[in-house]
Amino acid sequence: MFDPAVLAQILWTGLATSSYMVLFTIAFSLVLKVMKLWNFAQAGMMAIAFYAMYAAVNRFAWPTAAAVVFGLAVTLAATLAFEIWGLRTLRARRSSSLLFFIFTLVCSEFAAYVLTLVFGTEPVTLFPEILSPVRVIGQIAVSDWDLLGVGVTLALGIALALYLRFSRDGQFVLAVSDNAELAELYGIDAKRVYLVAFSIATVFVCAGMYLYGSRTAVIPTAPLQLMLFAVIATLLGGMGSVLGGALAAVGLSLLQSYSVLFIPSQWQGLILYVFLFVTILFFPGGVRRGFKAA
Amino acid sequence: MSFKRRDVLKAAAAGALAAGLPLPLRAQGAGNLRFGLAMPLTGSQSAYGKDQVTGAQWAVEDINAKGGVQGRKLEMIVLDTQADPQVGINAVNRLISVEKVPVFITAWSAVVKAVAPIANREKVLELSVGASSPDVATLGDYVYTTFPLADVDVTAVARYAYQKLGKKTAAVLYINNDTGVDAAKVYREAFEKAGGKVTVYEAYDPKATDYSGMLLKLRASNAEMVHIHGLITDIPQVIAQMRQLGLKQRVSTYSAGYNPIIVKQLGAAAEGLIVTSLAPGANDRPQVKAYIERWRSKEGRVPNGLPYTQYLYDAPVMVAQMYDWLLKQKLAVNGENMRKALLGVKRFELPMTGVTEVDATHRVKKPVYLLTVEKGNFVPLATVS
Amino acid sequence: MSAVLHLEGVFKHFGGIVVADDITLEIERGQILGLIGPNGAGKTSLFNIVTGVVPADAGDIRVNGVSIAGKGIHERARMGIARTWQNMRLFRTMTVLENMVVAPREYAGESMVRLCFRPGAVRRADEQACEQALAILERMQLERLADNAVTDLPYGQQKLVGLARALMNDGPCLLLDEPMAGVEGHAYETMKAVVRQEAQAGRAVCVVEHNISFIKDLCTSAVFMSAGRILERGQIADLLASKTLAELYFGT
Amino acid sequence: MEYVYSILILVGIYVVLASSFNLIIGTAGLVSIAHPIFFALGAYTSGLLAIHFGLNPIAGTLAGAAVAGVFSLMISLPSLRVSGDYLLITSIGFQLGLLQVIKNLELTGSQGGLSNIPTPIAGPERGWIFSLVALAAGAATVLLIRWIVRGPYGRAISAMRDDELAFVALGRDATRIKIVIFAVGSALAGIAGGIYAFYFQYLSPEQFEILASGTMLTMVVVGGMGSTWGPVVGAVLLLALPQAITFLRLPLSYMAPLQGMIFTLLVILFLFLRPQGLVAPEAPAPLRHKKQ
Repeated sequence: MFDPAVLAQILWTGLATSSYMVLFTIAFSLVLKVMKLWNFAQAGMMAIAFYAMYAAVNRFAWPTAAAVVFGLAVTLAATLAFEIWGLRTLRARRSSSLLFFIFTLVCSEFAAYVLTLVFGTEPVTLFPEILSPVRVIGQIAVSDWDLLGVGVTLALGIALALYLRFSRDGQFVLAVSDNAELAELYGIDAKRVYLVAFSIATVFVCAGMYLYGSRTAVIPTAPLQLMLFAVIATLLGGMGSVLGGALAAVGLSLLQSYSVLFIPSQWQGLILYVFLFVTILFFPGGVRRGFKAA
Repeated sequence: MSFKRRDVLKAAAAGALAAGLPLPLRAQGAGNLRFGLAMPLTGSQSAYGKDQVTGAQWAVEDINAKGGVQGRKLEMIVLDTQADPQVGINAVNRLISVEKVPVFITAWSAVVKAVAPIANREKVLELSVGASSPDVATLGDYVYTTFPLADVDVTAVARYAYQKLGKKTAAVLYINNDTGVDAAKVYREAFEKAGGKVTVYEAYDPKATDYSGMLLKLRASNAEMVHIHGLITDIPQVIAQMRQLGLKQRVSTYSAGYNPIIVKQLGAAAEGLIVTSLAPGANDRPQVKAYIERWRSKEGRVPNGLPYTQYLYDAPVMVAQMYDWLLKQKLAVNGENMRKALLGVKRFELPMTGVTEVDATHRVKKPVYLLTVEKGNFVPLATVS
Repeated sequence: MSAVLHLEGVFKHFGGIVVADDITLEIERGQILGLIGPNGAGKTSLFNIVTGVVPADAGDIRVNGVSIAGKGIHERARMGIARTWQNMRLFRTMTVLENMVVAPREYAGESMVRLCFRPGAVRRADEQACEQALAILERMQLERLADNAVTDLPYGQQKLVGLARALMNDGPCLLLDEPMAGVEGHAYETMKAVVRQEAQAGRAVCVVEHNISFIKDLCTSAVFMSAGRILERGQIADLLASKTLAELYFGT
Repeated sequence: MEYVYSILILVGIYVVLASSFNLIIGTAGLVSIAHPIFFALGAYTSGLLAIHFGLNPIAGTLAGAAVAGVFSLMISLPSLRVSGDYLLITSIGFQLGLLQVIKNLELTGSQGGLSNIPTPIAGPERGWIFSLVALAAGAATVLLIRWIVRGPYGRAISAMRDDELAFVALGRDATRIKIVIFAVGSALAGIAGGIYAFYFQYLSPEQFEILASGTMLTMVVVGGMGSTWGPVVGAVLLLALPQAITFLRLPLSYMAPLQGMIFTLLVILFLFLRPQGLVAPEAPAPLRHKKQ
């Protein structure tokens, strides 16, 4: 069981499977870092992204590329509306974190209900077939989906890093996430930066849902569960550290993949929460590092 | 039957509630023989629930078209459960206290279990049609199933794998929920009792999407047969990842796998998959053939979960036979007597699923039909009785 | 006579900044010690260390000979260290009297057990606290404002309420953080009189204050702090006469 | 009638839940959303004790309350040192983690839920007796919380909420107050759980998920956070609303999602148009003294 080929196979498949989790976590922790917002509406964004692409592929019979663009456009529109007509008002009122929590969660629920009304509740995959071609490299089976997942995640991750590091807007994003008030004093428009951050998050959400939905069946309420993983990864990765969150997502995924070798499989789902508990109980300071209390 | 009646009712009830008034007495359909049906009409299971309700509605129409029961019409009251225990409890409360039905039909284990206390308490007969969890048999005096419990078909698949396919070792992969956990135990026991050995016994989380760890354990074990007991959302994924890892063992599953979606999602990878059906197919019974034709002509498709809809078609027929017994014995229409009627008739001759015998253990015995995927179609493999 | 409040070798730093460097000092019964020095000298930090808001890195603090090291903020308060705050920190949504009633060393109403099983005792304690509070307010000529919301009061009177609330704690130590900042006229005189009375009643008082005339009027002795260190201690007049200190304090 | 009774019982249970939740988040200002898990602990404890030891419902419900109260320490002790957003996320983790354990234990019926909980009362009186018990529990909770909030303890709580540091520096033990409030609020949720278990006789882990947090939170916020009667109004309104929506005569497949949409939209509207909720917070009882 512990021969290198097996371990390597688990490593590869685990990495590939973690790809969409990483994308969701990056989206979640970026929003947290920049806006100090636990954006539970991300589940709604995820659901909208998936069903927009699903409609384009299966109802309008559009080519894949067009479907992805359509998904991006619809999700972006919904997200920006959410920011402009929703969050801005709450922010202006200095609402409590509970109100933000309710608002974001209820937005997700609302999206799920609307989508249920339109698409029903049957589980559907993005494309009719979920099997993707496989090649064996070394002794390891590598599917096209694996390659796409890892490739897209790496490409988007690197693009985000470069964007934040080198572009002017990226610098603004960093400045605002560091200290929004100070940044405004220096003439940076925080509102605009928030829109930029949400746009970036939209791209990651759409990419993640494309990967997830082309392999697994989705129902309108499924993204809520998916998002909770991102929340936990964000928490463990040091709140507000995007890279930390992404690494935590990879680590947690791999841990779940490997754990089958060590502990009874029915307890696997619990590993995530055990980690969360240990962190909360023993390193309350540790996870708060890098998190600026609002 | 349309749903409109129910909506009026619901509105009336809500109106009464809002006004703080007791519910008004409604005019009863003159002498109709009433029973309830609580199924998921919305929610994640509605695709199955709606088709099953359709089956039951056709049965009621057919019975009434032939003159009903001793000249009286059968009347079915349909309520939504969303396959959710909470909603189910509300629905059944309504069926019993507002609609005053002596018997109701329901499905989905969570709902069947949740409403069982109400049936026992109010002495109203609950017929479970479709919940397969073995503990359905132990839910109380007023809860009976007309559907064989999981042990029946899973045992049949396990025995078949050892005895007919000659597989000496098997792997059991199951979803970690009540469906999977119970069935996996049954498979292991049956396979080992037949003489085989279960070398891999692994559960996976309902939320999991990566099964490679579990599948590599399977690869290391070299089990000759694989039984997957999950849901229609994850069975195709497990098989897909299995094939992608180069695992070529023959796979069996249970009735959830008897679904064209699996073939669509897996393509060639579905070949050889063994599934079960607890209801006879078109070739086994002419009535079933006609029934499928009826679906094709009326709805333009085959129903989701065909075998389940067959059982649902048969359920009102059972109710009609029970009413018939009750009227002949000149007993009052209530839940207690309905239970007597069920045990009194005991042996039901049913159009879609054949003979059903209800026994004191709250179980039913039925033959199991095994099917396999060949060139993208489900074809009969064997019948195990 | 042993000191009421005794600090020995207290040390505290935040990163590279040392806010208390080997501070040793004593305050006796009836003494009013002035704590002076430029902004950022570590005067308020010293109060925070003594009250436990900020834990010291090293050194020992004793109240009437008992070490309070390792004790929490509320425990120190109950051992008799009362303090006021530079910006008062009154309870905004409450009246003057309510602000004071929650402030005695022992507040019976904070124990759910006592509330449930000895409601009479709690009520009596509450009444007693009310009487005590009204007596203090009377001394400050504020008793008619007892039922006013604190936020309705002018600034000077709010400062007085801050002191009044601290006085509900009848412990041996009283730490006053800039009691005079922004206070003028009648309130100023009241403040001075009350502080003096408290010292005469036997409390050890320590005042951080920039208002030199207030210090001169009240304090018998003073300590001059700069950059976390005690540079000089002694009679107030001597300290004020020192040229180096004046330079440090007022700048050049 | 059973239908009306079951709604009255839900009203009673949710009044307990919303009021006790409000005590934690509104009155004491502790940002936790894990309330459903204490509801679950009470329900599972009393259900299991009744199944395995035949414990009578009153003792069982009290045991459930005790277990919920004790478990609340697991979240309050480590996380009260920190507050705000961090506590919020901690509480989510606590809730989902514990729920995962419940879903995995055979003792608690795993994912399939806990069935066969015996009922203490059978027969036609059951409905109204349970309604009475549930409504009485709701009323008792409201009165208890009103007594806490308007008395000396409430004075301490509002001082703590105004300025915690100043409060502590007066010698008050804020941590103990928070722990006690958390435990009292959670124990009340446990009582609601006991009533729920004995009436419905079936528990499913699904009903204590994060969406349940959302529902309870909505009741508190719509009703008016920090006010004594707000959560009562919120609970009644949010339970009655879905029933009222059934007035619209719509095809069934549209009914459920539409009901959800209207429901969530109303919450959103409330958040924007009346963020303080329907009922304003009640002032504590004025201090009486001789000079008045």
